[in-house]
Amino acid sequence: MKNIEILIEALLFVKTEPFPKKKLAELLKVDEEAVDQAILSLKKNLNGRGVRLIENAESVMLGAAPEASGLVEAILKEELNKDLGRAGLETVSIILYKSPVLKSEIDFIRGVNSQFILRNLLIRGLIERIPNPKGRGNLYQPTFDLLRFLGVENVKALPSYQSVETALKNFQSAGKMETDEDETGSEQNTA
Amino acid sequence: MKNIEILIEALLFVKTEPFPKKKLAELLKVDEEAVDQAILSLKKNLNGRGVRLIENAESVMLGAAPEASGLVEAILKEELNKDLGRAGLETVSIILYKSPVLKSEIDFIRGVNSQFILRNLLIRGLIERIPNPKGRGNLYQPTFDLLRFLGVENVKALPSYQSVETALKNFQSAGKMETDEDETGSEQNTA
Amino acid sequence: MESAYRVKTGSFEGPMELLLSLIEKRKLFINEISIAEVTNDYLSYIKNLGEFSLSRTANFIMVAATLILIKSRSLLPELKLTEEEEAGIDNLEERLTLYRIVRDASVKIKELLAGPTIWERPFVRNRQIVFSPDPKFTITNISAAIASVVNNLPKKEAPLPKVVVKKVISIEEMIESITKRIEEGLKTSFKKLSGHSDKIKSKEEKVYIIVGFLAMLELVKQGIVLVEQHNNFEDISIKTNHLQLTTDPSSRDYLLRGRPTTNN
Repeated sequence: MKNIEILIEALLFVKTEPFPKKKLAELLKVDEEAVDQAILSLKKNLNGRGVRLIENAESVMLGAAPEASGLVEAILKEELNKDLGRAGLETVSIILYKSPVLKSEIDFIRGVNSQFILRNLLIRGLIERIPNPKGRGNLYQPTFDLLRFLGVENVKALPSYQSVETALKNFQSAGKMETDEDETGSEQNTA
Repeated sequence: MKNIEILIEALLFVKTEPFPKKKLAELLKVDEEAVDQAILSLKKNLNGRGVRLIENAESVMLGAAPEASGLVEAILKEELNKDLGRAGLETVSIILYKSPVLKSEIDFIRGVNSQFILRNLLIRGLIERIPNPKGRGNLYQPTFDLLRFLGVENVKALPSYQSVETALKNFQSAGKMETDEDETGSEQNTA
Repeated sequence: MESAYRVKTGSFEGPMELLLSLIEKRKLFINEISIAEVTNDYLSYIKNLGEFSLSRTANFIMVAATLILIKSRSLLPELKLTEEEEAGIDNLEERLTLYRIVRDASVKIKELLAGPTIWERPFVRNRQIVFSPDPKFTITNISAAIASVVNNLPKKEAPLPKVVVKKVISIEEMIESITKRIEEGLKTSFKKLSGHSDKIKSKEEKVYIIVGFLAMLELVKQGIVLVEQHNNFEDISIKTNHLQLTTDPSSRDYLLRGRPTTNN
C-alpha cells in the first residue's frame, strides 16, 4: 500500500464528510491522476471490509459497510426518515441515473414542473445543485447522503444502471421542454 | 476476512470513542474469545493502512495512522481559516436574525440542507447548539464571541431586525400550511 | 359517488403518470395507436381535475393537446398534420417510454431505500473551540446576506410561468383549428370514414364517436380559458383557481356513450 493511499484513508477517516478529490491533490501536493489512482487502489483494498469508499464525480468519503447497517443503527440510536413520495422517488431516480441533470430535463420526463419537489429534496439533503458550466440553469446531482441511504457506494452500483443511464442519455437529442426557469433558488451551497 | 471482523470494523468506525470488547461480544452475540480473535485479525489487516486499531485491556477503537498526523493537523487548521463563503454568511445571518432556530427551519428558509455549513460554524465558535426544550432537534444561536466580533450587544441591535424577523416568521407559517401540496415530510436528521 | 371519484383522480400527479396507467390498464404497448385509444379516457379525466392546482391542470392540458392530434388522425387518417405537430406526437411517445423507464427504476430505488444504509462516522469534535471568525462576517455583509435570503424566499403561490400560459392559450387555437379541420373532413370524406383500421364500427357509430370527441374538445377548451383568466386576473377566488368544466350530467353521459368501446 502506497503512502499517498494511507494518507487519503486517514484524512477521510478524520474528516467524516465528502472530500473533494481536487482538494486531496492540493493537500498531498500531487496531481489529480495520482489521487485517482490511490483512490482506485483504496477502493479495492476496502472491498469486502467493514469500511467502504463512497464516491461521486468530484468527491469521496468513507462509510460503514451496509452489511453492518442494522447493528450500527442500534448503537447510534439514530432514526432516518427515508420515506419519499412517488414524485420524490421519480425525481430522485432521474437524478441518480442521469446526473448531473437540468431541471428542464426532469420536467420533460415527468411532464410536470418539479420545482416543489426539487426544493424539498434539496432541503432534505438528498440532492444538491451545482452550477451548469455550459450555460443557464442549475444542474442537480445526488448527495452522498442519498447514496448512503440507498446503501450503494456509487451510482454505477444501482440496479440496471447501464441500461437506464443509456436510455436517459439518448433522449437529449429529442429536444427539451422549454419550461420556466429554475426557481428553486440560485444560492450555491459551497459548504 | 470473517463476517464478525467486518462488523467490528464497521462498529468501531462509527463509534468515535473506545468500545468495550465485552459490549462488542454482547452486540454480536458471540463470546469474548471470538471477539478477541476477530480483533487480532483486524489489527493485522489494518497494519500499514491509514486507519489503525488502538486497544487497551478492555476496549478498542479506530484512529488515523500516526504517519498522517501532520496532514490531519493541517486540515483541521485549515477548517478554522477557510472562507465560509456565501453559504456561511447566509446561514449565520439566519441564525442571528432568528435565534434560537432549528436546523430544519434554517434549511427551509435557505431551500438547501445546511448540515455541513453548520458544522463549520460550530467548529469555529461562531454559533452554538442548545437542546430544544420543546421537542426534537437542536436549536442554534450565535455565540457571545460572534456578537462581540460584530460589535452588537444583542441580536435586536442588528440592522432592520424587526422587519427581517417578521418576514421570516411569516414565511414559515405560510410554508407550514402549504406542505401538503409538495409532498414534504422533511424531518431532518440533525448535523 | 362524487367523492369516490375524486379520490381516484387525485392519485395522478402528472400527465405521464396518468397516460401510462391508462395504457397499461388496457395492457397495451406504447405507440400511437394505443395512445389514440386512451385519449378519451384521458380527456374525461382532466375534465374532472377539480381538486388540482392550476399549474397541474396546465400540465395535463399541454399533453392533452398532443393526444387530441393523435386521436384526430386516428379518426380521420387523411387529416394532414404539420411538421411541428408530427414532432409533438413522436415526442410524446418518447417521453412516455422514458417515463416508464424512470417509474420502473423508482420502484427499485424505493426498495433500496428500505434496505441497508451505509452509515457515516458521526461528526464530533472534542477539541477546545477557538473562536475563529471569517473576516468577511461584517455587519454590512451579514445585513446584505439576510436581505438576499428574505428576497429569495419562495413566493407563497408562484404564478403560472408565462411560457406555460402562452402554450396553454395557443392550445386553444390549436383545438379550434383541429375542430374545423375535422368538421370539414367529416363533410368531405364521409365515405372514407368506414374505410380505415377501425373496421368493426359502422359509419354511424364512427360519426357518433367523432361528434363526441368534438364535444370533449369543447370541454378541454373551457379549462384552457380558465387558465387564461386566472392569469389575467390574479385575484380570482380560490374556487375558480381550479379547472371547473361542466359537470352537467347529461353532457357527461353523452360523452361516456361517445367513448369507443374497444376491448383489448
